[in-house]
Amino acid sequence: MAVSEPIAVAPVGAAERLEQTWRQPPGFWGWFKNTHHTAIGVRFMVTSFIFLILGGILAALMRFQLSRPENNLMGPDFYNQTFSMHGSTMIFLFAVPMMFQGFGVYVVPLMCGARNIAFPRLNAFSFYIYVGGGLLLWIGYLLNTGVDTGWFSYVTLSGPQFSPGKRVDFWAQMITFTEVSALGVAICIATTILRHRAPGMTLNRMPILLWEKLTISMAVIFAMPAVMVVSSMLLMDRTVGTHFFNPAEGGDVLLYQHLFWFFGHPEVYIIFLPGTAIVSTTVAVFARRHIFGYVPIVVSVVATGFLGFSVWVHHMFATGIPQISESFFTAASLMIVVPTAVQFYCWVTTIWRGKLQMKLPMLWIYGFFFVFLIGGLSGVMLASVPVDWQVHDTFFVVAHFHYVLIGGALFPMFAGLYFWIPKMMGRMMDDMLGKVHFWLFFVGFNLTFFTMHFLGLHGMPRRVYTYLPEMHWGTLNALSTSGVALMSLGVIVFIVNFFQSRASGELAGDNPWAAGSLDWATPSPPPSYNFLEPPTVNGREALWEALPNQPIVGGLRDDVREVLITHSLDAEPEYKEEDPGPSIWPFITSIVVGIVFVESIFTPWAIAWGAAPVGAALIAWMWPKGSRPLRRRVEEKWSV
Amino acid sequence: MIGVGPIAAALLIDPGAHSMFGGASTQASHIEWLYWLIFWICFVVYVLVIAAFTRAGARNYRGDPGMLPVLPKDEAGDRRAGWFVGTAVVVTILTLFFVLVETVITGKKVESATTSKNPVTINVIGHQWWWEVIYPNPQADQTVTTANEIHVPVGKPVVILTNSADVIHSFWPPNINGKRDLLPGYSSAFWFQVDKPGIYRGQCAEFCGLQHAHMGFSIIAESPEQFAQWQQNQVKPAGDPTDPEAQRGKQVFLTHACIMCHTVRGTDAGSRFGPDLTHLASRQMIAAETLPNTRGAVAGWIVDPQRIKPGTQMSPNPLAPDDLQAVITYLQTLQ
Amino acid sequence: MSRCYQFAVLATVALSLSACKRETREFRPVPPAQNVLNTVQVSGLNPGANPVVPPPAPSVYQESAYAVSQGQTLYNQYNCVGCHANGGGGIGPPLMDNNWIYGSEPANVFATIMQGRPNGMPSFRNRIPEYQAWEIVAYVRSLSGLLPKDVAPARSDTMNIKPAPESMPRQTPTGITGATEQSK
Amino acid sequence: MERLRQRPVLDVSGLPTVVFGPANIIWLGNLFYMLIEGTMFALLIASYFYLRTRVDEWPPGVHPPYLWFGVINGILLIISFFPAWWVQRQAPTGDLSKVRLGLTVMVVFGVVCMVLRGYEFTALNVGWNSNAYGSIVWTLIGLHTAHLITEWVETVALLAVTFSPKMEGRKFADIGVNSDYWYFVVITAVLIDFVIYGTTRLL
Repeated sequence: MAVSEPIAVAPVGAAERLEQTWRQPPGFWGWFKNTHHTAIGVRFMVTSFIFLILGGILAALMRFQLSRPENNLMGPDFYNQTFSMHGSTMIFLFAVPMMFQGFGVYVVPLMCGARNIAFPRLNAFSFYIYVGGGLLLWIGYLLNTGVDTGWFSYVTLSGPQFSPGKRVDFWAQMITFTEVSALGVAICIATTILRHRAPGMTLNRMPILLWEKLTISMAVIFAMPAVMVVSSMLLMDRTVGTHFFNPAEGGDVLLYQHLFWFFGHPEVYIIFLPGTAIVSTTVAVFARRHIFGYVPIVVSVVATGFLGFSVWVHHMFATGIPQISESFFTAASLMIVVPTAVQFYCWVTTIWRGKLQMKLPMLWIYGFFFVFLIGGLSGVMLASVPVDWQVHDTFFVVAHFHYVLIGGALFPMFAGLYFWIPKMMGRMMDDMLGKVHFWLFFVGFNLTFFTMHFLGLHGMPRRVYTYLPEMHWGTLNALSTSGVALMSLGVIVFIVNFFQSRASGELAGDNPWAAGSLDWATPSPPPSYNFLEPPTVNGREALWEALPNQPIVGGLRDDVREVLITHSLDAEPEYKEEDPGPSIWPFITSIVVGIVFVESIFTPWAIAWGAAPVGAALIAWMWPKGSRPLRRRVEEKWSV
Repeated sequence: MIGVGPIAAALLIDPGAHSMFGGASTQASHIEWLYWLIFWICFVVYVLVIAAFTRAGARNYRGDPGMLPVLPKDEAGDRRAGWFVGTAVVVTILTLFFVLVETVITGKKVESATTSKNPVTINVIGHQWWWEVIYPNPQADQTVTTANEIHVPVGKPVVILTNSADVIHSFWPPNINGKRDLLPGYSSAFWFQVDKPGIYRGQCAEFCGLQHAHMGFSIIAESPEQFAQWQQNQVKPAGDPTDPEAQRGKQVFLTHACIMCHTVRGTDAGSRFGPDLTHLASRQMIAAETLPNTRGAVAGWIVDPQRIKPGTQMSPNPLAPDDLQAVITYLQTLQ
Repeated sequence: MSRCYQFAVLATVALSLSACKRETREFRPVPPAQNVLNTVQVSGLNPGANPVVPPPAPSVYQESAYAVSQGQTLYNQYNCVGCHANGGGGIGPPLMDNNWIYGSEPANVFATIMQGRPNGMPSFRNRIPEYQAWEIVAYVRSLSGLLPKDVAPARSDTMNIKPAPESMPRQTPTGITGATEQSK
Repeated sequence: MERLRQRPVLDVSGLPTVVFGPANIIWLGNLFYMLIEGTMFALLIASYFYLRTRVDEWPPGVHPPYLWFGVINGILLIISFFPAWWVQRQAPTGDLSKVRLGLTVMVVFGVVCMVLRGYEFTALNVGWNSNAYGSIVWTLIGLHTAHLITEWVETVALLAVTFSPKMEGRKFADIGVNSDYWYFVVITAVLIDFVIYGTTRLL
């Protein structure tokens, strides 16, 4: 499109009018009506961080129970509920909501230079339904109805005969809640990335973080249905007497494992890729150099997304599947190392050729390098079938995936928080406390989890609530437990740091890190309309490569919530969409849906009679309300 | 590779008889060798990569408080870096391929036993939370049924036919071989050959409910002669006790809850709910290798098993003291 | 922020009404009264002899899903199936209909198991600990829909030969309570 | 940020506000939604054949479902493809009466298909709780029925909107996209009919 000669921009009062137009509704009910992505993103982060702390408390409980042989701090029933809750909470209520939904919803629209996320109401709905799932699981736990069959809930143990009561049903419905949430956000983020990019941000100028979020969204869209299917099958087996997993009636116990891991392994990359996204972003910023190997990295990311779907059987090597398929899945599991290796090499070259500035986020990124690599390499051991036969389902595996998930998600998460919190709250985090936090956490983490490798090699199985003194596991377990204190202390320091900095940290300004992506081209915290002048883009690092007189987007109305939709490939402006604005209906719908889901645990018929109110709520949601349709009828401009 | 074992062992706490190191069978030794091979590859890789990152960070490190200007693009440097990354990736792929080949070879070695002729066949059935062990035989009266303690002859191939009575368990004797899941509705064959005589502990490795932690078993490898002897003894039904207290104990056994769950061949007790007690006294431990087979432990187990293994299917039996002693005396006679 | 969580807690408080007892799992029941168990009994078949005074039924067994499912396991393992089949009846009377010869109250069923009944129901006193008897009672009553749906067991991992107790319509018990009346 | 600087402007004021088909982000959102649902159907069909490998006889011990309700229903759904397609053609012209007509026809088709579907359930010759085969068959057809009902309700709602004074351009775009989803329901129906009625007889 044509770009005008330089003219005076930002007419007087534009900011005020935009503020008025995009105002986030105030007051108690306003909180539930708000659909702006910055607000929802922060909510996702805060909520999932709370679940991180809850899950951590459960972990501490388990470590204390295991700190010495034949310990009777808790019995098997409570211990089983505790470790199952720990796994389910960390995976379903913390890792994905924080790494994918939280950072994605907050950062992606800003990085695209958009004024809001696509389908903001669906986005808000996804948040409420996620909170609903979390509360369902945790209220159940507090009422002695916590899932006690592990976060994977293999049949037949989780089936109707061996898990009486409603514990597993609560878990299965929590899955549905959280996956609906992840799927909704995936649609929003993918659409935002494809259609809301600033003019000029063609596909090959997209920041790597956007590529990763796009890949993850697609992975979510293809992986999450599997777990919804399998948890629904389990629920039907338990409530209406279907026979999917009943060996005596043609059901099959391996079907469950296949479906579950068809979701379960991509899930690992859904958690890990956001981490690498943060790494690629911050490495470039703190090495003061464009990331080296943009194309290889993007290709690796997409390849990881695909390969993630081809390795699920390596969770089932011990089930006695044919050797030929074992070899195939070993090959696939080893192959998936390559894309990650490519990224590591690109990062190290970027740092090598840059001028590293060891700010707080970079400290955590280095923690990521040291820690995640151990997990990755022990993963190579696990991919080798015979070794897996030995260490599968032992504490070696526990050590492995904590190095992968804490290393690949939690360390980058803290890096990302130290990196973006200045943008979110406008003040810098305290450097000293940040370092204390890092070292406490780093040492504590390795103390806790490195010892577990040895425990596994010496035969300690997972998910045991105690062990016999004769097994010689006591010392290492005591050592492992001692690390928990340091980690917890570190997290407490972080929380203190957060509130202290929020009160009196130094002001951040627009771009404290002199970073290159568009999220730093607006005040911190961003106004409700994100950008006073929607930007255009001239390179991969928009701000570093901006022309001296980089054009801005003009002609979007400031009295209507107009957003610019561009072409998915070349980001040419295509049409002007109108942001639907605040609405209470996502919240009401999520409440209705939640009630129906919960009721269906007790009477399957709830699905039948519950469909009516849900349908009603959805129709009310989409029904044209207020005067805006009438105005639009007059003003709308058709393209045919 | 040889010197490696001791070095690493020094890092570790005494394994006891329950570890994937110090393998007692061909299979375990193959797997251990593969493990150390991959371990040292990974070790080298880790050192190299971490060294590279540390050097890269230290190289141009600047403690400036503010952010420095962005470095300009540099084509020549990009080309050199490209060569570096390319080479590194090729090396990575070759290493992974090597690992893959070694994996497949070792896998074949481990499973090679499956071809051997007339092995010792043992059915192992997982129960919540104990192992039923059957040495099948065409003649029913020659079939041996026991629990939790698996006697095998040294130097002969053994095949375990796994099965499960309730939920998924996993059969894992670390010193002898990897693990194999016991899946309801599936039966799979699990081969190994023990070379060193000894008692090797194993444990359930797939979460199977309340007492998953206390679901152990032992593999007792002995010379073929001892094994044959043991087998002959096991096929015999229980003899009638001679001394009066044992006889009274038998009465108590047959008139109380015991008879509802346990079998003692040669008596009216024939329920298969719990372990077969016909030769209980010949076992070294009870309660799925949780307690030693002593008077005191047995007494505690009979009276209040739910304190020792909460949730176990064994019910508390508040017998009168003399009844209890009589029953134990009787059980001791079941050689 | 915090207000949202308060609100959501209210929205899901309905759950808290429907848990607790259903999930209780009692592993160490109070040991049965010594005197009952220590009278050695020579024959299992002595219907009606030294009748048990049925103690008041501990409600926990009727309300705990775990107890009912344990009862199901024991019902199969103790070979009640032998006579009563899977509730359909055979040598013994069917248990999934609404006809209770000796009464449908937990205490009645408990007495039937513990002291036996004429025409072949043996006495299981001393053979079955009281708490297990109560668990079997709970399961037997669930067969004819006398337990809450969320406690009764759903289908089990066996051949599918009877409707799951969970899906049994509730029967209104008939038949006269008391050991004097005989079955037809 | 210095606000009063002179800067060139990319003026987008002239862009349209109502676009149809792939240009509209609704189309993209709907595409993703269909991908999700499609994955679900694919996984269930995969499970169907996986379970089939676990037994010797299929269907195990029962007759395959009665053929004709399913076939007629499938044919009807295929025919209903055309009104949906016609509506999609008319929507960009903004011809309200034609769109109403088309939607009404779709709604009628929906009603008939749902009634027939009801008969299909009565003729499956197996209960969902009799064995694994019954479970997967009921789940497949039940999930599709859920989609049929959802799509029908959505069509009814859109038809109702066309009569409201607040009918506007973007709703025409929605009506166009709604037809895409109708195609999806038709295609999955044909697939599932083939699995349930076809494979049990043909292979």
